[in-house]
Amino acid sequence: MTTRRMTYREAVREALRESLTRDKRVFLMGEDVNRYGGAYACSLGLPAEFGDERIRDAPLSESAFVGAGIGAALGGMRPIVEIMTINFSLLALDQIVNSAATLRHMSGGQFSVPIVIRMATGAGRQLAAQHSHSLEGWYGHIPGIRVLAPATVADARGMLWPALMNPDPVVIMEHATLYNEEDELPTEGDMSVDIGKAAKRREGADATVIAHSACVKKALDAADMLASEGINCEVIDLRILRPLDDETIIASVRKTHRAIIVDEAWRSGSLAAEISSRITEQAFYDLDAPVARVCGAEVPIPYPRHLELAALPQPQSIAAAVRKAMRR
Amino acid sequence: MTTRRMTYREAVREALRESLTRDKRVFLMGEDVNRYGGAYACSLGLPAEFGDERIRDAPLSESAFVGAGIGAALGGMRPIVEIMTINFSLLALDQIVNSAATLRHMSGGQFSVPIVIRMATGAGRQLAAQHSHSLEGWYGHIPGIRVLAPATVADARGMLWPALMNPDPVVIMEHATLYNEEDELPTEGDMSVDIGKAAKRREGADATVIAHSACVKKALDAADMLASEGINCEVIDLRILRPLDDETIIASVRKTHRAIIVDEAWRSGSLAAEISSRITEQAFYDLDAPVARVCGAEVPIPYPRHLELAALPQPQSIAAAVRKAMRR
Amino acid sequence: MRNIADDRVHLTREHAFELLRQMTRIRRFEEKCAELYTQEKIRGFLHLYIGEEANAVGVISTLSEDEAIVATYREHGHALVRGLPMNEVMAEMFGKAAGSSRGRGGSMHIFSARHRFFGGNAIVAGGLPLAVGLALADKMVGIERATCCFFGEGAAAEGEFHESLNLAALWHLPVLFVCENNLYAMGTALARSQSNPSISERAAVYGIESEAVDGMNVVDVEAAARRAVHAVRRGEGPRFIEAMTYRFRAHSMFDPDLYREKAEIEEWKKRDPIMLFADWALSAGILHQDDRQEIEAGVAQEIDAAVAFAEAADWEPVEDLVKDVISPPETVP
Amino acid sequence: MRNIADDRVHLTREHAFELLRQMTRIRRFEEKCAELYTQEKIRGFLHLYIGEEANAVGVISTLSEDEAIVATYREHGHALVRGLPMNEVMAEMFGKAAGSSRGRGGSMHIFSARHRFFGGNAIVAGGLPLAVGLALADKMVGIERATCCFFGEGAAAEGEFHESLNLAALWHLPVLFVCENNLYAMGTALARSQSNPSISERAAVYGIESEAVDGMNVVDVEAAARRAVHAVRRGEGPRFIEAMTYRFRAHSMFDPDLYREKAEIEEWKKRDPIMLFADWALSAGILHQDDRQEIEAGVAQEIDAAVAFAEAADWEPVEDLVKDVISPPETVP
Ligand SMILES: Cc1ncc(C[n+]2csc(CCOP(=O)(O)OP(=O)(O)O)c2C)c(N)n1
Ligand SMILES: Cc1ncc(C[n+]2csc(CCOP(=O)(O)OP(=O)(O)O)c2C)c(N)n1
Ligand SMILES: [Mg+2]
Ligand SMILES: [Mg+2]
Repeated sequence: MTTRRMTYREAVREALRESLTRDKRVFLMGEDVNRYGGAYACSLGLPAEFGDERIRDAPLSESAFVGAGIGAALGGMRPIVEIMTINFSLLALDQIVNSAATLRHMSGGQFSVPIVIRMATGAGRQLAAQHSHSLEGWYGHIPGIRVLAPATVADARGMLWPALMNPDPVVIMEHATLYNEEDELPTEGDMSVDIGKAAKRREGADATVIAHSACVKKALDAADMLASEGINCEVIDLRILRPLDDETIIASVRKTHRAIIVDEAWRSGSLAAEISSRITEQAFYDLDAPVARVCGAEVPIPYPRHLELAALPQPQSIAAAVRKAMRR
Repeated sequence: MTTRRMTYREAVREALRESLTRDKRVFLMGEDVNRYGGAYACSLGLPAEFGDERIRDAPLSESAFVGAGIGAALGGMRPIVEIMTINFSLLALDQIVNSAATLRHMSGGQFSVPIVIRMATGAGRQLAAQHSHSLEGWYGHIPGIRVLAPATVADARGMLWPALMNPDPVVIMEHATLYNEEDELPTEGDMSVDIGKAAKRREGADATVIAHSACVKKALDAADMLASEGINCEVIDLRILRPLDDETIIASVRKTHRAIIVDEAWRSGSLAAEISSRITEQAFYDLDAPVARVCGAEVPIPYPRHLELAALPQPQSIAAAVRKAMRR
Repeated sequence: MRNIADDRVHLTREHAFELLRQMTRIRRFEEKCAELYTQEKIRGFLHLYIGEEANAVGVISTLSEDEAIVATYREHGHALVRGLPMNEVMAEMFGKAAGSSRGRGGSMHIFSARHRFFGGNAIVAGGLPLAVGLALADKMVGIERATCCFFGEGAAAEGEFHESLNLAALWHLPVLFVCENNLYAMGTALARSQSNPSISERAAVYGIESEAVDGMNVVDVEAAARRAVHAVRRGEGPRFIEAMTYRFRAHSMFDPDLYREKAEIEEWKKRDPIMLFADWALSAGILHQDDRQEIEAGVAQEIDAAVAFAEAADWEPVEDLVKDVISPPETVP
Repeated sequence: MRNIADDRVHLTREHAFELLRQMTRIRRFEEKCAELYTQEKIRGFLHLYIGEEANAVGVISTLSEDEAIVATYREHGHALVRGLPMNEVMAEMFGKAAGSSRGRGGSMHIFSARHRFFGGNAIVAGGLPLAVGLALADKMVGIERATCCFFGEGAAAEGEFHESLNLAALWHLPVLFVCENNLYAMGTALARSQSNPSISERAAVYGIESEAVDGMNVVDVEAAARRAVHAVRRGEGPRFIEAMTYRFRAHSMFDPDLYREKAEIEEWKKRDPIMLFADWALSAGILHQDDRQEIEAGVAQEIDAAVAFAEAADWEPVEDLVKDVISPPETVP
């Protein structure tokens, strides 16, 4: 199989191109997706291929254009709505929670809302308190939607099309620090991935480290560090934040007897808390150590580099938590 | 000590009256607080005492009037902003998260935002999917704010004044099913309560049931049922949802060795998950059974009574979870 | 549906009969609902439309069957005029599985996919973006039809009103916005909530052609709607109608209605849209006293049947509690 | 501060000197920042104000010291004119503890309580409700002063614009809204984002007296601001100024600026507010060539000092990471 190297950004762009090509009902809508090319340049070049109607610049009005996406989905389209970052999605939460996530049930199953909402998320770029949120846990709390977090180039490439074909609203969280990551992808064939299962990114027997999005790489780095100390971590990439793939998580914890959850979000009320409780509920008697969490500090992310680094999980802090669980 | 009987609603009203009387900087602002008397009649009669300026009807514009409350707090006032229900607070989350909760830190500690935001919350009144949210867990995730959940008439009466005197933004969640609850309160004296500690509402040795808001009563009812079976539950009322009072929770679990958390919210990503993880982290070796959760079903709350009842924790389901933890 | 290519209202006997019949259906249906509410057959919130019937009837009678409607929690009237069977609507009010939303929604969330009736939105102004999106879908696909969005004047203070009107105007979308200005948002009078109380003036500033109309006069409403909907269909972009109306009842069954003068209500009741239209049609000789009786009798029968239907209908089994939260697994790739 | 009771702009030599000096300070400061950004001394987002200086200078020179200012992420200029020491602003850009927000905020979040400078808001339109609230506080307490709120034309599409203007007008609050219309919101041209591109027309519909002004002409801006701010102080309610301006640089340092023609930028550069004003003041004999040199020399010195200060300043200790998230325990009841 031949492969080619591409960035996460290029993978997103290619996934957009594929979707726009395969299905006439698909269009991309959001702030600066057209003339600017997308705040993270994901849609750069697409207007020339697909025109202004299908690569649709929206005014600064998150609630209305997300709601319009929901309406368009009700009307038979397959909109991809880009919210520039998760920080601004606060302005659209009413539409997401009270319309997109709720319409199917509230109507007794009559309506589907096949919208995909993409947003850049996370901290790590010194953008300070209002531009560094990790609210994945909030989204993971909402029944009626599916939440995806592609951590790899392959997932960035392969999650969009199945998300669009899913009849329910799907939120895709793209961590802003990942866009420049590179990887090899096959040159040909169907790039679609399963949007139901977590992935084992590393096999190990001693402890299970569970992470998602940008933290997966940090977990893998920690696992590398620990390997040299004789500790073999299994690393699980959640991939799907709602519904969580309990099976993969629990099977791994049953094997390793230790779980460390890594989550960039503020610790209290994070997604990590949910995973921790599920492990306790489902594998309590398999545990050799309390489930541990390595989370973001509970602070609006500060601007300076050293403070931002300290506020976020790092390979060192992950490794330390694993060692503690191993009583080393 | 003489006492008098009053409802939770009257307690809120009296607390409002006290605050407006004690401090000229206090005013109440929100939809229908004046002419209508408040959607839950909490401010009925207050306009005659305090005038239209201080009992201020706001247009339907949650983002702007919550933001205006934040601005007024920055400008030296002590606003109480009423958001009619938590459901509509989705429209104001940007102001709450990105301004109220963040300004102190983002400005390097220069500003305080002494605002109190009250909102009715919860399900149980057959108001269906868009009017039955329990998003306390979301609020509990935000650093920079304090979140209170008065479950008793005394707390409804006593939390407002200390909340106003707290220099940080405080969110008070009033469960809509509690307004008609009655209790005896002292006729005289300072009604203020500690807004830092959870409360033990019932002593017991066999299991700790942790609840907040409207679920406290359900937990107590379950405890009554179980008492007749020889199971003695300790019931903790969280009272403060952020910051959580770990000390009280952990001390109780250390004593009973079993914890059952009751939370009306959707199970995944609920506040209950946070409490469960904390217990695991801090009292793992004291546990005789996995920490259990009794939560809301993961469904936009349906309208019919039988389905709504089934969607929410009930004394029966709480008791069942306790029995399970006791291996009965 | 009858020919609607013409801008003028043709008050044939048939049409007048239908207008009166529809208004009467809404009125009697809701009176019944109020009664059922006190019997605790209907629970939760119940927002009556009594006094405002001319708006739903006038506007919806100009729409073709496939033109989408988005409404609010005060939508029973709109649902009935749109053609949802009264049985289904009543069963929904009861929360029965035979209801138009399988009972999940109740009074505030009446939906019908086959009638392109998109509810039933209980978040004030929450429906406007949806209507914009439905119209966007039509425009992108090239279907020439209008999407009609109803909301109250209180909604015009919300940010979503502003954002949605801008989107619709900017993109020349085929939306007909209908603001039912009943002067109150719960207990808040218009003048106490909006610096410029003319909603149509405010809509016009986005470049949307706007018109204020007497919402107590069904013929006026229909005429305005007809002009507007034709323009929308012709691709002239969105239109805006502000219908000046009044609710005779309290905001909801919980509302003690303390914020307005009884005299004000009585004054408006003199302009009862049903009475006004019936009197006029009778005096103009278009309808006869018999017609009124025929209508009332027919409506009474329909309502009795609907109540019986709703009473007899089944509850959803409790085992199905979490059904229809997401789509069934077999439909997911 | 000088007497500001008068509506007219008095272009004394001193005042002209000060206007030019302030504009020059901003320009040179930001040019330096751009340089420091490429050196990675300044990180994150950096939004330059170059080309728009006449607005901050013209407006803020009419405000008294205790009149609050709310601005956006493009606020370095506003902070400097308001009187925040350049040392503190530069240290903030570096993220140092001596910065105006102890380094926590960086370029987008400059705050100063003692200057009543309320930032530094990086959520588009997020500052408008805050300004409304600050004005509400003043009005309730009976202090007669204005609160001044700056934002871009892109913000005018957001719901918060609409909601805030309505509140301010409805409650007759002493707010001066200043929309800096630089024709682009990131890469989106005004005409592609707003159905009615006249922001002042849209403000007027709320009943707010509004004026569009040449934002490249500092004297025009000051004159308009002076009229407006006096009206606001007199209790006439809010005023709105739309300043027509242009940013010469990209939106932020990340922006490749592909969405507009180079020729358009060049055209606007001919209307450089500093050049225009300096040329005019020189030709009118109000200022002399020496003044310009004096200004440039003084500004260069101030900037050098600020950079040295920022370089030498300390980082916050990492142990203080979670400081100032909530108030210290001793202040909590
Ligand atoms: C966003 C939001 N805020 C508040 C409410 C509570 N509420 C329900 S109806 C209503 C009044 C709405 O008035 P209007 O838009 O004029 O419609 P009307 O009820 O008069 O038909 C209010 C405040 C709500 N449902 N949604
Ligand atoms: C609510 C929100 N949406 C999107 C953004 C991203 N963003 C930052 S600045 C900007 C453009 C704002 O344009 P305008 O209001 O005209 O101000 P200008 O940058 O031109 O000064 C955008 C889209 C944001 N910060 N906040
Ligand atoms: Mg109304
Ligand atoms: Mg701009």
